[in-house]
Amino acid sequence: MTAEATVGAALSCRDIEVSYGAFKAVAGVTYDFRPGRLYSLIGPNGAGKTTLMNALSGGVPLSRGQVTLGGKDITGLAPHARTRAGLGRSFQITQIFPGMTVFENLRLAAQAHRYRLQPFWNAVGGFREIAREAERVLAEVGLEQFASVNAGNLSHGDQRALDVGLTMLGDPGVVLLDEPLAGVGHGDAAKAVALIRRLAEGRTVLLIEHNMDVVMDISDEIIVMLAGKILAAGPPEEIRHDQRVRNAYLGEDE
Amino acid sequence: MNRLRTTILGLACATSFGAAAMLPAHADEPDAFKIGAVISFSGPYGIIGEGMKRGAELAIEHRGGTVLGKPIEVTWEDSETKPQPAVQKASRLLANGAHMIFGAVSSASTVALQGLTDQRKVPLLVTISADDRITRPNGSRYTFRTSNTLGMEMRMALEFTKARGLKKIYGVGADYAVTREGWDFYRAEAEKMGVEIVGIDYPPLGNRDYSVIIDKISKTDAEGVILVVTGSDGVTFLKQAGQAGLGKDKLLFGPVLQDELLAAAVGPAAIGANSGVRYHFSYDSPANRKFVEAYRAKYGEWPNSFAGEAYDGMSWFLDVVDGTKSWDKEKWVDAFAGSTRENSVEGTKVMRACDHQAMQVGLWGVVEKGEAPLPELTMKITDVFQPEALFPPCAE
Amino acid sequence: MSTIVIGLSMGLLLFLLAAGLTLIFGMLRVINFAHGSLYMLGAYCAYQIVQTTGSFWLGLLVAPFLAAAIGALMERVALRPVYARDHVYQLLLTFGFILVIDEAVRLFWGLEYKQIAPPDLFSEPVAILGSQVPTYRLFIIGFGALIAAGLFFMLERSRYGMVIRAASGDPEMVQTLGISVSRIRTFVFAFGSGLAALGGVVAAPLLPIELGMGFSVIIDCFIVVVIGGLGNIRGAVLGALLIGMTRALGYTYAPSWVEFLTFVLLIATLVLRPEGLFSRKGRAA
Amino acid sequence: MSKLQPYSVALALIVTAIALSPLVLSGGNALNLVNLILIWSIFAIGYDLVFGVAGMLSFGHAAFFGVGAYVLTLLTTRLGWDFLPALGAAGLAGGVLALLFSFFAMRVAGLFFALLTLALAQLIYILAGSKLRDLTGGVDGLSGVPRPDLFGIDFFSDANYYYFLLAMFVLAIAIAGLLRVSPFGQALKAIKGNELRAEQIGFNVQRLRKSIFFVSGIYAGMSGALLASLIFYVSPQMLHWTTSGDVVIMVLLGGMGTLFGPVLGVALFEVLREWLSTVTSHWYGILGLIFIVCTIFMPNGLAGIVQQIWQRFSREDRR
Repeated sequence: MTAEATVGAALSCRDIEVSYGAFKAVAGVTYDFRPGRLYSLIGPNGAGKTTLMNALSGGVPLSRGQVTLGGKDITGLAPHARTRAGLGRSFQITQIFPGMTVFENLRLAAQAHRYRLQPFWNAVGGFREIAREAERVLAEVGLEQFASVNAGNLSHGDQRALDVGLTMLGDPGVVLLDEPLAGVGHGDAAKAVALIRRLAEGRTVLLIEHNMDVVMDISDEIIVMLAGKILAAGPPEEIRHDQRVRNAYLGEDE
Repeated sequence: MNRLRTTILGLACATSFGAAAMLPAHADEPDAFKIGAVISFSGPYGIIGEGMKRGAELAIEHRGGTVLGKPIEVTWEDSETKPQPAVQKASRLLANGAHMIFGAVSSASTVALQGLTDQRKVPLLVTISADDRITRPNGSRYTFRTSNTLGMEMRMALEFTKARGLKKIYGVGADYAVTREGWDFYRAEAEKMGVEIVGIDYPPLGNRDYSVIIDKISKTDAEGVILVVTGSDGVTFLKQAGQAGLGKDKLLFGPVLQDELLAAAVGPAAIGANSGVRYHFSYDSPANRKFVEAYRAKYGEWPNSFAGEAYDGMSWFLDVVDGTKSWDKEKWVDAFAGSTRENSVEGTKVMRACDHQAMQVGLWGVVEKGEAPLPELTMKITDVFQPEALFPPCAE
Repeated sequence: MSTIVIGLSMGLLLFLLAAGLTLIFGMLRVINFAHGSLYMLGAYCAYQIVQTTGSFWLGLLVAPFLAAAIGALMERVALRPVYARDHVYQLLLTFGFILVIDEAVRLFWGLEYKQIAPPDLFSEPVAILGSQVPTYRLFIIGFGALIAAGLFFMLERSRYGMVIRAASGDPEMVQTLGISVSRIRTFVFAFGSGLAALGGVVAAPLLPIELGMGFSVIIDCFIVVVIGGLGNIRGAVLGALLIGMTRALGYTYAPSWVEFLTFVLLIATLVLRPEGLFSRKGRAA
Repeated sequence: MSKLQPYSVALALIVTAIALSPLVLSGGNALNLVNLILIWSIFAIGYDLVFGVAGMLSFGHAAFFGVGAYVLTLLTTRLGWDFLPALGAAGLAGGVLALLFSFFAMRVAGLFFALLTLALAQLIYILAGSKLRDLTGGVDGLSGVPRPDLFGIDFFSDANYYYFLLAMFVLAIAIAGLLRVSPFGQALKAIKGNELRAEQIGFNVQRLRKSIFFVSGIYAGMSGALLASLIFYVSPQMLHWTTSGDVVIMVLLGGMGTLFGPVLGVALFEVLREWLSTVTSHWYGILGLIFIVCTIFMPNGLAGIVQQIWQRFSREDRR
């Protein structure tokens, strides 16, 4: 891979490092995520998957390296600025606004995305455009019937859906999903996967997932991380037969 | 809307308008002489409030509880030793028809009250706050003070320095506008008399540790240490000075450093401290003897300076009001402005017309061990300075 | 030289005042504004004991236990129902305590100033390097160091101290280990209140015992606790000494700037190292 | 709460009854008390924007309150400004000082934020009491604070001044009410609910907090100026941390996070302080007991109680 970001990469990182004192959680990762493709990030616990995602989303400061989004250097940007630049993110633990209704949750995301200076001269109901956007995503994630229900009272699955909805609402070009299927029972797994597919249409997606069947099924490319570095990357078929990956998972020495 | 909610709405409106019926009748000739007293019963000066109340009540009792033929009604309000509540409560008393305001204690509260009483044109009787600004030449028309001023007490300290022939003085003053001005005056006058000022320190108000300053002073050859500090700061200094033995070879004195109350707070270390005294029960005058006897009979203890000054000021003012035979406050003010009190508890007091400050003698004493029935630590009056030496002519 | 001795005595007295708060604030995350009132209560109790028994030492021993009992009562009755809620509710409760304790003291002892003389053993000053140092100050230095060492070993080295620190770090975990966290909390609050009273007794011979004395102490205690680091006895000692020395030097050279200086120190610490200048690892609340 | 909660109609009515009571209860007593309640309510409403809506426990609002009072006093008595421009400047001074505080204080959170704001305010208290003596009159403060002189009305009479304060109070409640339901207010509520997610969906959390702190500083500065002009006096006591403590107590007693709650809290606090001190000289301790009882048994303050009563009354039509 060339040193500069490949032209047209949706999101790319150059030699990024995240270290806590001497321990390097992410020890030099360079990778380009090309637009419209769905990447899965897999690897044993402690491989640095979530730290990498946090580094990309701005949640964690980089010790070294550079992150560019659509050719724009976002290494120094705070998370809220990265979201406005088109990088959506949802978390391993569902993060929603419990004290407000589902509709109000989505309207908040629309409001955050649309206005640089939050309007204070009129009641929020008076701003039709953010209400329309919220209604659009409400349908997309299939929560119409819960519109005026308090988000805190939703089932776990619906809360996950709302979480994804909040991420989608900013219409991000690149979406980072941290274990979207965590805690989702087998029954709803199919529904959740369908939701991810719908979210991924026309967008670049990077998700962390432990469920190998789902990973093999929906991923365009799989990236395997071990001890803070990329061990291997490629289409699902290639990764399935890659000896290094089997060793990493089954624990023989390299 | 359903039936229940309308009843609640109706209820809320009814309470706010139903009360309209209670309009009190407004009398023209007042049926009582109302005194609004705003003094501190809580906070640091809480102890002063009690003394003032007893003195004032005794003054009212001694005139049969009436003035201008009408009964006297006193409302006691707690100023919490803070200007804000003092003014809030005074404006309430004025709204309820107070004919005069008696108070406050701390100079800050009194200055605040002046703003209100001047605006409302109601007399303010001050019998304890000592800040000179309260009675400035042609200052506040409605304020009268019958007690000492800080300026007068600084002059007493000067007279004491001269009387004892002290040549080297170290000064300690609270970092506070009034005390700094007092010190500047003392320093200028003392240096004119050939006194050498060895050093000066301004610790913050409410300071809790004077050991560094005490140590500094003990290393100088100062003969006297003048302490221009307020109540509890003076106590803290004297206690800590006692433990360092500062008082053994240096004379500790101050304009308003000690009285029976503060000496009790210092303990044995207070003995030998010299101070100006605002009022003392041992002062030999017929009016004072009568007052002290009545006070001890009623309360079973010696009157402190707050009680004495309150008694003196209140009786003087009420006598003046009675003399005018009128309910017109302006007449009271004019009558009081030029009046002389022959039989005050401290001999003769003359109310100066130009600044409404009562010229009076200045008492000075030293703390010593008292035999029963005197308190354990009591002030012995050693000097009585004449008003002429203590009050500069009004033109100043 | 004498400035150092005075700085030491100021520092260790400050430590004695703040030790209780370091415990309560550090371990229970409660900003205890009533700490000053407990300090005052200790002084008044000691006065009463000295008045009736004539012995300063008895006052020094008994007053802290009285305050500890009152602290335990306050914690059990008022603080316990409020722990689950936002910490501002605990803070407001302590405001209520201030008013109640002040009123109780006013009712019981009235408005006059009270006073305790230092024990006869320490009534005469002693000459050290050319200055008359009150022996009571030396007692404060010794006694303060003793208490600091005792607290340090109790908290940092003893088994019970470990349990207390664990309970402050992760109450749920300690509860699951079968240790009653609520009893620990009552003990810590009572112990903190006792220390506040102890500070009151030790400071009493230096100051007039009056109703407002508690108020002037609260801010100083917060400064020591913040600079020293939450619940960190070693930090509290070093913090108190730092402030004691700053004040001693301040009073020597620029007395009117002393208070200003102390606050600048507090603000700098809060902004640069909220977890305290002397705490080992980052333990911001 | 985008749509108006039914019970807040009751709250609004109680507040209106309090605010309009001097019109019906004649005699200075009610007037004097209500003037105080109106002023402290403006301070409490402004404070609740930070405390209740944005969830930040600030312990330094006394600084903005006191500085506002000093700015009005100095501008009018020494520079001869008219009252209204000086009042505006007082509010602005409070806001700018609040912004300055927020740059320092928002580097930390929770208890440390409270302590840092406390320390910053105490710094200003000490300066006002000593170093800035010739500006602030030191510990004795400044008297002779004027009142407005508009259209020839003599505002020195408390009755007329009541109308001026009522107007300011209505303005304060209207603006606060609007802010709370506006997108700006919703964003703040989101930050209080889940700061991590709010930052992540694109809200600039720090800037939003600083701006509400600025608004709250304006409220504090103006209410400080109004109090100084009500009592013709300003002193460092208004900058003291106990004033910050008072406003926290008032908002908590009334019901934090609600528009009308703080006003009830102010009314309860002032009536208690005024009435209790005439009834018994031990009012101090009783006030303390009441705080303790209210804090334990009334977590949502008076507003919470009104809500419970309302729900019990209108049980049958609850959705």
